Amino acid sequence: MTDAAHPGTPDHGYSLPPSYLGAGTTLRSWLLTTDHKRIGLLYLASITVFFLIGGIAAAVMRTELMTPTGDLVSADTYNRLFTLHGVIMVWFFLIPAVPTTLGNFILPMAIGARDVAFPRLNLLSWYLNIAGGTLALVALLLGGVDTGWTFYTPYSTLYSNSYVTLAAAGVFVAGFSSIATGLNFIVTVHTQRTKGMTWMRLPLFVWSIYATSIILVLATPALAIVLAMIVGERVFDLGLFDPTRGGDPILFQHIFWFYSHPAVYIMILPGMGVVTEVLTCFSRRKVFGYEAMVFAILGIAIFGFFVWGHHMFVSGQSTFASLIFSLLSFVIAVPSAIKVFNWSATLYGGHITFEASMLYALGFVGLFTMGGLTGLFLASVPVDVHVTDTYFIVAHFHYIMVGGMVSAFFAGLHFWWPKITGRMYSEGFARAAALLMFVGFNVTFFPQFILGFMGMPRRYWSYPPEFQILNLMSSFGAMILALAYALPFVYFALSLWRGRMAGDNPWRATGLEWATASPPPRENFAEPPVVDSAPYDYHPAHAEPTEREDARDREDQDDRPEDPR
Amino acid sequence: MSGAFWSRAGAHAESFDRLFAVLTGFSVLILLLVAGLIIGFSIRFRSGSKVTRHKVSRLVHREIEIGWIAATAIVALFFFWWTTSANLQQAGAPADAMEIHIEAKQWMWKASHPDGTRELSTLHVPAGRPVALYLNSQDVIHSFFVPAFRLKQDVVPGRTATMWFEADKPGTYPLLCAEYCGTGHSKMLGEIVVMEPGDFAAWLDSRPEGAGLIAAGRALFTSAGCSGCHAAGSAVHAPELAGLYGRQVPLADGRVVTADAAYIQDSILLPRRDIVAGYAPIMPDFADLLDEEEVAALVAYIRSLKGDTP
Amino acid sequence: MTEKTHPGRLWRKAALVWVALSLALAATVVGAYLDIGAWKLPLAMAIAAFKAALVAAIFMELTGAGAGTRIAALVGLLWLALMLSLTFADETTRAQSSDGFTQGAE
Amino acid sequence: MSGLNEPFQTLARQRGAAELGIWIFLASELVFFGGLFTGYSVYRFLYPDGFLAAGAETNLIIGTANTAILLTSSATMAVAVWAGREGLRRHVLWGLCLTSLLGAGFMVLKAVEYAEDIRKSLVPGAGFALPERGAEIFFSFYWIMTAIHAVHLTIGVAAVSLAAWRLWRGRVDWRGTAFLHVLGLYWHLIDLIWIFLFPLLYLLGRGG
Repeated sequence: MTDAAHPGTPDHGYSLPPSYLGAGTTLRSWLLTTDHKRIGLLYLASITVFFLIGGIAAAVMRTELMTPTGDLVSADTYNRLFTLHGVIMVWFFLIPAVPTTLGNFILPMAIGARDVAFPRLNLLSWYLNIAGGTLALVALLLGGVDTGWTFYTPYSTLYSNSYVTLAAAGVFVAGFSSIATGLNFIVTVHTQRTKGMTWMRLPLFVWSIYATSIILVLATPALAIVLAMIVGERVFDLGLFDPTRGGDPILFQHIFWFYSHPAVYIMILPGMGVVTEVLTCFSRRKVFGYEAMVFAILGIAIFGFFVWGHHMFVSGQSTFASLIFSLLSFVIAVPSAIKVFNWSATLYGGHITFEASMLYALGFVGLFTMGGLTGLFLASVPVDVHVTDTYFIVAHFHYIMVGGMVSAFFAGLHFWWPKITGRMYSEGFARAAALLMFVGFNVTFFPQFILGFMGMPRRYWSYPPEFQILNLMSSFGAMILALAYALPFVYFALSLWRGRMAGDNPWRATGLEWATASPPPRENFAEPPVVDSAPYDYHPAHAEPTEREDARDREDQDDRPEDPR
Repeated sequence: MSGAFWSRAGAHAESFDRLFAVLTGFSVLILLLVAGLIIGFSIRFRSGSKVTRHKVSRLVHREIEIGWIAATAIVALFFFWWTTSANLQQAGAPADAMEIHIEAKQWMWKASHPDGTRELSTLHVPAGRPVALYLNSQDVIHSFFVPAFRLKQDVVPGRTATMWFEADKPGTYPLLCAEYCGTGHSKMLGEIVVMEPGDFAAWLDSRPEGAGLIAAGRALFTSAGCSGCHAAGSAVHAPELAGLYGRQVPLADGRVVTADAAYIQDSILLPRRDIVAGYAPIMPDFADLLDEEEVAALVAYIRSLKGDTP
Repeated sequence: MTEKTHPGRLWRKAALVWVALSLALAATVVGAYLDIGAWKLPLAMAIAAFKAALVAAIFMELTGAGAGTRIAALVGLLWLALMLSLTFADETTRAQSSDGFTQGAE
Repeated sequence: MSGLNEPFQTLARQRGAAELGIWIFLASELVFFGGLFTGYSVYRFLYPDGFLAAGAETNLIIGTANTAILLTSSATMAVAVWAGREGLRRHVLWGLCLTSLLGAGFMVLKAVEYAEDIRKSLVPGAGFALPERGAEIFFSFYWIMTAIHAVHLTIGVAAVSLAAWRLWRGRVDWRGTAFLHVLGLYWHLIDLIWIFLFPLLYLLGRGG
């Protein structure tokens, strides 16, 4: 991040204090900062590095899977690759991504605060994440882990001789980073809201980060304890899950999934918040059913803790428990469905423009719908019995994680990039990347639904020849996706040097973060803003945007690229 | 492998495919609805389009909202009811099911038929007859997955997993391991060979006269020294085993237990735990003398001892 | 600041609660030796809950705490109960197919 | 008014935020120990006899003494917090020192108990003493639960002693802040966890 000081943008009557980027340019001022905006950028840098590492592992796996026989890497290397892909992507990219980068940067500003409640804890959270990441990378470099990111016993405790203990320690430390961030955000939303920002006036992005923080705080400890138990069994030979001494490996799965299912909601909820902000801004409409959206977010967060058993329908779980979890899993599909319908309804009667972040958001709604609908398949016991542990599951969670969450992350990154850097990126380039990512994604992961139905199991180094065509398609799609992920690096970097000055509010959005300079000063606001209306107030409730107002919108956008009529 | 992965073999597979088709249809419908709404609204209400934007009253908002919340909830519960009832109908294996034992070991499947015939990585079953599988793992969690039957069952070490199927169409169907179990996970393949009942019987007879499980148990009963005390004419005062299976056994500490398979197995492995009333605890501990299969054979033999024969 | 209360009052208040806790401790140890069979665990848990409530209410000043704080404490307990109950829903209702083999699935 | 840090305008709001923050952390600790309590309860259900046999082997005297110590330390910690609110510096110091001493005493007794357990080879693994099925699982949980609790207690003793030292040297402006309250809440949580650990690990398998 270059630190060219940005003078206050020309159209400000008074000169603002220098932006947060200008406040201190030494390495020390970055590494010891307690400014939530800088910590957000530190996280942006670290998750980008982890995203690359996880992506490389995925690329090698997809290349290996082009041929039925394992001829690129050995079976052990392949097992270490998919474990690395899982561990790095889940704990060091998907979970931290939106909350710690966009959340850290935007949440305090969106509620009109000067900073998060515990700034020093916020910095500690980043260092814990880096410490955990380093431990995990050291485990990788020394020889990697071959248990899968789920660490199922007794393989992870008794039969794997890879660096399970080191990797578990890394994730354990990173877990406390999640708890620290979650705790920080909850207290921030409770105590740092500006005057007039009541609970029901909070932007839905803030609601989604708040709900995610609740899950972060209540779920992550279960992961911490189950990893501690694995280390306890490996290092001290405790008989916690050891079947030869009467232990029950399924108990491990219970405590693990008690964390890991809410964890998938940690990954998707922030994405939902970002999409709501983007859809409302670029369709110039209030969100459809604000209260329903809030209760849907809270419903997903709380109900997410009741459904973990659907991961264990075939593991030997009792029929009684499986049916309870099946019912609860069907019920939790309802809030997700509400959100999808409300997003679609938000577009009704709008003035929709198709900036890059809008394309990502629309892509999110489509792909998340497919991911969610396949979730219905997995909630029903007999269907799950056939498709679980196959590529149907791989496709399902990639539709939600990559199709949903990564699209939303890119939507948010594009939406707030002008606010973070004060510069505009090249719109055309970004739209091309968005479309390419949408195409590449579907070509990569849709064939995997069919592979799963045909019965190709997960984590297979070599597979029967019948599956080769679909795997080839998937690998070809992965190349497009890799290219699509590379493009943003290019035009975002270019925007830092040659990007147009963004001005305070390039998208004319209504969030509080847009009411201050871009990039914002260290204290976010010259004086604390006062809120007097509901969020997304794009058109005063009664007035319809007249033709003239529409035309005026057109002019003051000066050289905004003309819209495709 | 003649039976392609797509193929179906058995009533369960048919009912599964109906379920899967309906769910797919419903999902495509919802996807088209959502995509249609998004694309439709995006085109109709794009910025600068001349169409008039009607103001939707708050009441209509609320009605639409409640409308699709209720619709989603009803559809969700309907699917739950339908899939659960389908699941419960086939939960338990029919009584006359043929009992086969599967041993999962790191990276191979071993099957043993009731009459003792053993197979490695393949399983021959008669068509049109329910087959109940009892699965044990000797190391990590594996998963017995036959895509053509649309069935899989994790095999957790330390517990016996059960599943059952009834294949109607003869053919060879691939068997795969679906739960990650280490280096050879993707090599742990096998075949289920479904044969006409007649061919199956012929195949069974043609198998080399391997010691049946019960026959192996009878041989072990003497070779391991059990007959020394437990045979009818032995001088040692030891509990009578004939007709033991299923009987109520009074124990020295006053408890009364039913002699099921677990009791017999534990009495062999941990003799001092449940001492039969009126007998001295003199039985040696066999835990490290016999391996799991030999104990299973002894238990099968003791279970087969009817009241009359010694 | 309120006028300085006499320090002794604080020690006496704490000592009072301490006595109650110690009595409960004695009771639970004695309870362990009673021949009440299956009631031992519920009794021990009840006494432990009483001690915990005492510590939480008075020492941790949960009674006087703000709404958010009390909700956080309650949610912690609820999630603990949730993990226990749904895990037990599975562990206690598994078909008892023993380590050996059974005739026909129960 | 020192002791006020960064984003807060008034001490009252800062206290409220700190209290809410620590209680959220305590809720996460409940779920953390909850994983262990879940494991313990499931296995106690699966192997009642093994657990009873193993429970009789734990040292009740040290267990009871340790419980008494922790209950007392909670009382002294509470006094420190209340005295802090009243600004009675000397009593705060007395409370903190007594608390950390009692905590250290707990650790000493714990070490003695662990040594005895190791001598009686109650350590899960190859040479485990008890034959009953499930007894080894009981002791696996005994070791992991008491060890993790001891780690929390060590952090507690260190924090309280550090607080007492900095207070004594006048290096922390605690008046009006939630510093002591937060420290006290963490300490009381350690006591709460032990209140439940004690009956589960020490009281079963006793008497008739």
